[in-house]
Amino acid sequence: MIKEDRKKQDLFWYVLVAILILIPFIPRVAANSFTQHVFILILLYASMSQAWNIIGGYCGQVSFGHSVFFGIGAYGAGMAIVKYGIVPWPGIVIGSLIATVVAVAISYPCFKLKGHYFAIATFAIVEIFNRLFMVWYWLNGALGLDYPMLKVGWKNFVWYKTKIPYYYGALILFVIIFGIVRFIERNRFGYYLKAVREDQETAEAVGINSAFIKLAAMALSAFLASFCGAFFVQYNFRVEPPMVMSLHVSMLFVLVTILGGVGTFFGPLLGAMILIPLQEYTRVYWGGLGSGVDLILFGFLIILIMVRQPKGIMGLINEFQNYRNRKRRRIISTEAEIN
Amino acid sequence: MFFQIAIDGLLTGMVYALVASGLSLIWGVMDVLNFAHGEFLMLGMYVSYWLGFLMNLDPLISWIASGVFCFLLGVLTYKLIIQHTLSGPSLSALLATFGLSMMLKNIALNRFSPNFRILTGTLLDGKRIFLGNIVLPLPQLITSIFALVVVFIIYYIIKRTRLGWAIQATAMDKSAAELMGINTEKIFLLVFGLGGLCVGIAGGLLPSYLAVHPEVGGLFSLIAFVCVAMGGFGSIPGALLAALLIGLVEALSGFYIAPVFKYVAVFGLYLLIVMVRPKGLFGW
Amino acid sequence: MKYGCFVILLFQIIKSCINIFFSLKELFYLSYLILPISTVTILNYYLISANFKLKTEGGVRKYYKSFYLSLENILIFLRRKTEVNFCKKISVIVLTVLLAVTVASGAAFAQEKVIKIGTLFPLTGSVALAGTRCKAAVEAAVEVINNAHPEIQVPLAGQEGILDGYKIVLVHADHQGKADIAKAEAERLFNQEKVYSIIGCYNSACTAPASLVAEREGKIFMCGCSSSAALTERGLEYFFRMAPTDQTESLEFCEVMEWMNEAKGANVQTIGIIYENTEFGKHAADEGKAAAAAAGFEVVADVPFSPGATNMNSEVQTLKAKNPDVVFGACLGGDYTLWVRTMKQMDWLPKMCLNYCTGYQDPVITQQLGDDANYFMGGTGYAPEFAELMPAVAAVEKIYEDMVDVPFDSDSIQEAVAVLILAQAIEKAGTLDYDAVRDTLYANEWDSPLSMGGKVAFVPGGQNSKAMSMITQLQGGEYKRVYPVDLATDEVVFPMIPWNER
Amino acid sequence: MSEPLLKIDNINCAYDDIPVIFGVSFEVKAKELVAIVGANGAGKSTIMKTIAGLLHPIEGVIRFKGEDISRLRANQILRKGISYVPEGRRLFAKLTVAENLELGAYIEHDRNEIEKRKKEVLNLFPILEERRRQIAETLSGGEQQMLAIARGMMSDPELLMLDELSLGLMPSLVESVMETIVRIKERGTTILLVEQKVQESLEIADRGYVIQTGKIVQAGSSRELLNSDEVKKAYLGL
Amino acid sequence: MLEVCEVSKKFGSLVANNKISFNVEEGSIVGLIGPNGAGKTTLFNCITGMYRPTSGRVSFQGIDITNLPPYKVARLGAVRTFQIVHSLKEMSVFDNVLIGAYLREKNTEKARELTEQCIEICYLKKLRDNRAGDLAIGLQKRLELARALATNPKLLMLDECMAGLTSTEVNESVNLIKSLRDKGITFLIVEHIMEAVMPIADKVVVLNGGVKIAEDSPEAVVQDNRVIEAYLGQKYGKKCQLNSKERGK
Repeated sequence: MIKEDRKKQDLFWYVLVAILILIPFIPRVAANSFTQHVFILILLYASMSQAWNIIGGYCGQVSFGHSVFFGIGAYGAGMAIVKYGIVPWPGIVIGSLIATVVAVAISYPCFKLKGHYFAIATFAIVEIFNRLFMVWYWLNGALGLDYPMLKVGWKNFVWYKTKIPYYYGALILFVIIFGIVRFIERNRFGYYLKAVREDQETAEAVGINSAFIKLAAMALSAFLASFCGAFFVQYNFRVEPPMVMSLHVSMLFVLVTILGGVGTFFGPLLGAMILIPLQEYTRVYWGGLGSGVDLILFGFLIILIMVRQPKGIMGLINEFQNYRNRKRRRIISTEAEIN
Repeated sequence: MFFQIAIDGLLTGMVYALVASGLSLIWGVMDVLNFAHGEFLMLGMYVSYWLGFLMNLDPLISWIASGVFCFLLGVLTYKLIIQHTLSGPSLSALLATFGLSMMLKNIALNRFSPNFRILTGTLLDGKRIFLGNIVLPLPQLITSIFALVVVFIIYYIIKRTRLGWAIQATAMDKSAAELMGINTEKIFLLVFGLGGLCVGIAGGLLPSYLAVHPEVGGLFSLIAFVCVAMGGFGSIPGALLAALLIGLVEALSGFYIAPVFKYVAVFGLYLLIVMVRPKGLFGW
Repeated sequence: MKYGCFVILLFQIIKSCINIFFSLKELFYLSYLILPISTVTILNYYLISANFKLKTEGGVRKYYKSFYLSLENILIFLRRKTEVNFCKKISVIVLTVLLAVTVASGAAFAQEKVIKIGTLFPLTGSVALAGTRCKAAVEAAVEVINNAHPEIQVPLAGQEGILDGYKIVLVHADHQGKADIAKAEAERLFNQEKVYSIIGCYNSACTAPASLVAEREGKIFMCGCSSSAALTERGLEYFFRMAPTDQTESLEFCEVMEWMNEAKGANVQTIGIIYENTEFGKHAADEGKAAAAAAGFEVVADVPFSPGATNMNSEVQTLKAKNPDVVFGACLGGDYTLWVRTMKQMDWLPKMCLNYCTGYQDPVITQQLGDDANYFMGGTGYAPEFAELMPAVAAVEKIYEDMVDVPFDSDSIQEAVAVLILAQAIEKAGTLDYDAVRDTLYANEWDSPLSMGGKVAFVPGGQNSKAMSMITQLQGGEYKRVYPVDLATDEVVFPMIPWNER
Repeated sequence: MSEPLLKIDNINCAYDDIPVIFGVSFEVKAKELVAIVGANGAGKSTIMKTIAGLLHPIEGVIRFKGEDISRLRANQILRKGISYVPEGRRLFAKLTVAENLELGAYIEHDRNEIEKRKKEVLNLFPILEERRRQIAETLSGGEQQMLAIARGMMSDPELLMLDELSLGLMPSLVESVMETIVRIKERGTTILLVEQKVQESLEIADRGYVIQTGKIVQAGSSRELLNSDEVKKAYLGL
Repeated sequence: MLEVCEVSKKFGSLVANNKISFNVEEGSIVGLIGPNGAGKTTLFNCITGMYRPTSGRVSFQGIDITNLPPYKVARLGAVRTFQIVHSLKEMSVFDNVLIGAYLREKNTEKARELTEQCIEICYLKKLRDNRAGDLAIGLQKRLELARALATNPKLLMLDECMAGLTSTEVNESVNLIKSLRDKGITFLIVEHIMEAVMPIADKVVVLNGGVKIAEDSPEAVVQDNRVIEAYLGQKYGKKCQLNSKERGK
């Protein structure tokens, strides 16, 4: 039965990717750059949250520090283009490697901490990095790095008039990250992550090197996160610490995942599908009025969803499945009684 | 100079302590990170400001009103939001309070406009005490004394009264506490209210020297988080000590290293401390 | 019947999915969309007593009205019993999803002769105050252009609209002080709302990516008061900025110091700079340092601080310890008052204090700080006390004051200038063609009674070469002009009067 | 025959929609010691939790002294005079012994009454008297169990429900715990006991119920049960 | 197979284990008994590497494991269960066991097969898709056993895995342990239930107050006065003696 379920879920995943590839061909979307923008953000935040999900969801280490890795990736691309005037790719690679090293270096001591202590420690790390980057002269400090006008194309990964290539770029990112997580989830590493999340002592007792598993998860997560950061800066032509490396940015990744369902494969996607359009469209409709009506609404809707569905969207779906199963089970139990 | 700076730091630390002790209480008992804590502070400050502005009440009196207001706000928050999220994973309460903080911040923006406001001509306005070389600004001094008293009262309630034991019991084992006849719902409600009360009192006193605007709570709540974690969750004396330490480090590093690094030093201090004591200064 | 509600919702989902791709508008009128909105609205209205209520803008009122009308529908929806809890839950999710997927339709305007102009300001977030004022300034200017105001001595005020009856319609957007949002909103304004041009963005950090969007679209971006000098050094063709830059102001500050040394024997040598550690503050400080170095002054204290500070003790202590003669300040809003008050507590003042266009020139600062605000100086592009220099402003200011209850400050007035100049250029070019309007903008020197000096002209890159500001000093709660000498009304008070002698 | 103290009528219970208890009815008379025995996962603790108000039955009625208590919350039920000593002790680990006892009498507000009860209870458990100031988690397993019972006694209940007292205790301690239960019963408190140690618990009980997969399969006096073949085979391993 | 040599563990001033030494021979079942707080669990933690002993040495199959972290000990083949159940609550029974199986089988399909076997051995087949946290405590203990088995251990250390079982269930478990022993797994068992330990143990080690007070065959241990006084109690001691005599006959 499990195998059947797995196949069904995978089928769903393939269909989803196929649909996403086709989306820009829908005339309505193709004509509307804002809709494209929303789709790009959905894919980007879904990928980013999935990267967070590896460590925060599957491994259970709630980190508010992922904007640091996001930011380092962004700065990698930004520095390559603005300071060195070359294509962003070497910067992205170097950035992601640095992000991985930084992730391992800061989380090695932090993993001694448990629960909220770890969360607050990552808070502190974001704030420290934010403030350091704000005054780091080499990185232009608070001034940020502004992209000059570049030649359009995949070489620079920059487009000005169209967003379709960005969409496919985000889609590639999405497929890669979700694919990696799918692969992990099905294999030994994924199960080990879950074991560490549920109970570290037990994990150690059955021969899992929990410290290594956590570090590996963090490194992978940071590595993937930095790619998302690089994409983000390529998309926005500007990088500055508050934009990529603040608590607010970190919170968004966490929020998306919680909303969708922590530690589930489709959770980040569902969360991004709800939260990002919510954020963008409330702003579009009511942002112009000023006086924060859009953010009041945004906050209110977040509260509403959480109060009604504390377990996230995946919780709702599980509930629905249980509801169906229960019916089935009820039939089984009555049969048993007759026998 | 050193003493002047140290004293400034300690005075700031007291205010942090007051804000943090409320948070610590909520966190310790319910395991809920209240992201809207800074916004409670902001609303408390507005209450005090408006009372001062419209009715000429001095912050020295209107802290009562803002305390009560934030108490009710806390109670309402629990009733309408937190209560429902407790059935989910602990992160969902965090998400809900994040939404709440966004909402409160922007309601304030909407209603009161983004203007920054400060009370002038209050009793303590600009008054200072000179101790030799050292200047003690009276508003800060009074606020710190208040902070100490309130923190002490809360600590006394928790440690020495039956109600306090009931709160501790609820924190340790909710269903066992219920079996003792403790109405844990009421305790939660009360704890959230008390958390609001602490921060409301702080908010009531602050407008005498700090400008009120919708964004004022942000940094305060961040520092309060660090205070609570540094002191050890649920430990009021821990939060007090941590807050004083943070105030001191903030002031000294701001002066002797560079002002821009003062929060780097504060957060670095936190990391350093939890590396040595993974459960905070007074953690279990 | 149990699933009735569910089925209906399902139907609505399908319907809305179709709607997304085909016809979008009626989605917006789906009654239950209003549920969360009206809840917030009601909450909003009753939460805090109307005493504190500021003047609500007309637009918001209109929205409120439509919400109440649909209230009845919502009640009917709410009364429908959902027997399965699950259905209730899903309905909430569906509500939010529907809200989320509703695609912007853009208000259609019945008038044909309309020029849409987008405004892009930080209406929320930490600099919301300035953003709100800038937005109101733009609205005031548009009011002047659209309707006949013969009493106002401003170009285009006498006639209705431009280009024989074209009216300007504003589309407002909020970038929350974040660069990525500014870029996204600029794109939306151009592509979705089809605005002709954008006025914005206050924060230089947001102006940079947003103006790039305009440049690529080949559309005009008018910038009022973003002060980063780098903006006009990028060689953009469709970018115009009205206000003087930090660079201009820094040079002016040094000029004042030199003048003081010569004329008054002030003997100021050392400079301390205190600034918020953001794009704006950092930029101002960099320019200040460069100008000071060029003029031969020594910068002894360089004090950045985190905006939204809880206290500024160590910042002021650092200044006090270094004891510079002059302090350059770049602190916004609440930070400015905190800074002044902390200086008072620490019982320290420099001999002279010069501020960039910041908290210093906020019209309410004297209310907030009382006497403590006095004797500070700063660059000012406009203050109500300049009435005799700029007689035409008062009438426009009245319209503006009706909206935000304060007079113009030197930032917001530049945004009004931006709209007026753009409208004048369109009028003069006689066409809406972007290149023609751009060329016209470059080719002429514009009359601008709202600018100090009364003229606006652009140099390549888009900087207004006629932009100027004056050095003022707050004395007795009023901005007194003290420099340049030929326009000065009052003597500068030097050094600043110590706290205990006030 | 008078009304039984506790009467449970055909209750069904479920954890998160998974049914656990199917139509269980039984009763406890005043001053009786009743044992409920059964295998692991049979639903014994669920019944206890339901009576104590931590869970609510889906169907059925629980009557205490003739009053329906099936919808009350745990703290209200305690006020009616039912005290539940939960499985796994559930002490307040960071509080002292005295504070734990104090909390046991939380519903009582009269200071003298509390002191009186404390004295009584400490008489019953002299070992706790020595350790009044000690933090609960530093007590040994047996002492903790004593404290848990003592805490349950502090509210002066008419009905004391004890759940899995012997779990994880060494044999000699099991013995002394059982003796304590007998002593409490002699004071006049009605006791409802849930145990895995079938032999030991039935030896001290007046009556017993055997529960299997959520249903009562056998009832009777403890002697009858001890001698019944089914019980012997299923639970005593004989 | 397992040599515990003069192991001491101190927590501050509290001495939890004081110079305890004993050996576990390959293929035997060793019972470890003693009053609550005698230091049995602490000793377990020292052996498996959860704690680092203050002094002394532990070796397993000739390898010094005193300072190895727990996961390395487990990889060597010495696997434990916990007194307080540590099941992975949010995961299904199957996944719980699968985690153990992955230790020896990197290949997912093979690991799944191994898991199925272990589940069947421990009578958990019916519950394989249930959430582990939903199971009753006794079943969770059995689940822990299954998970430990799936790691294909050489030495299995069970910490009170039969607490809360009725006598009949205890008998079942005892039979299970016996059959596993016959397959070549060595056992070290902490247990309060004498019915479980006495019939199967080849050797019983008795701890009291952190000190080893007896190490002998079960029959001999129940005769020991010190053991009766410290642990079994008079009544129970007699019963055990009777039981063992019966068995002797």
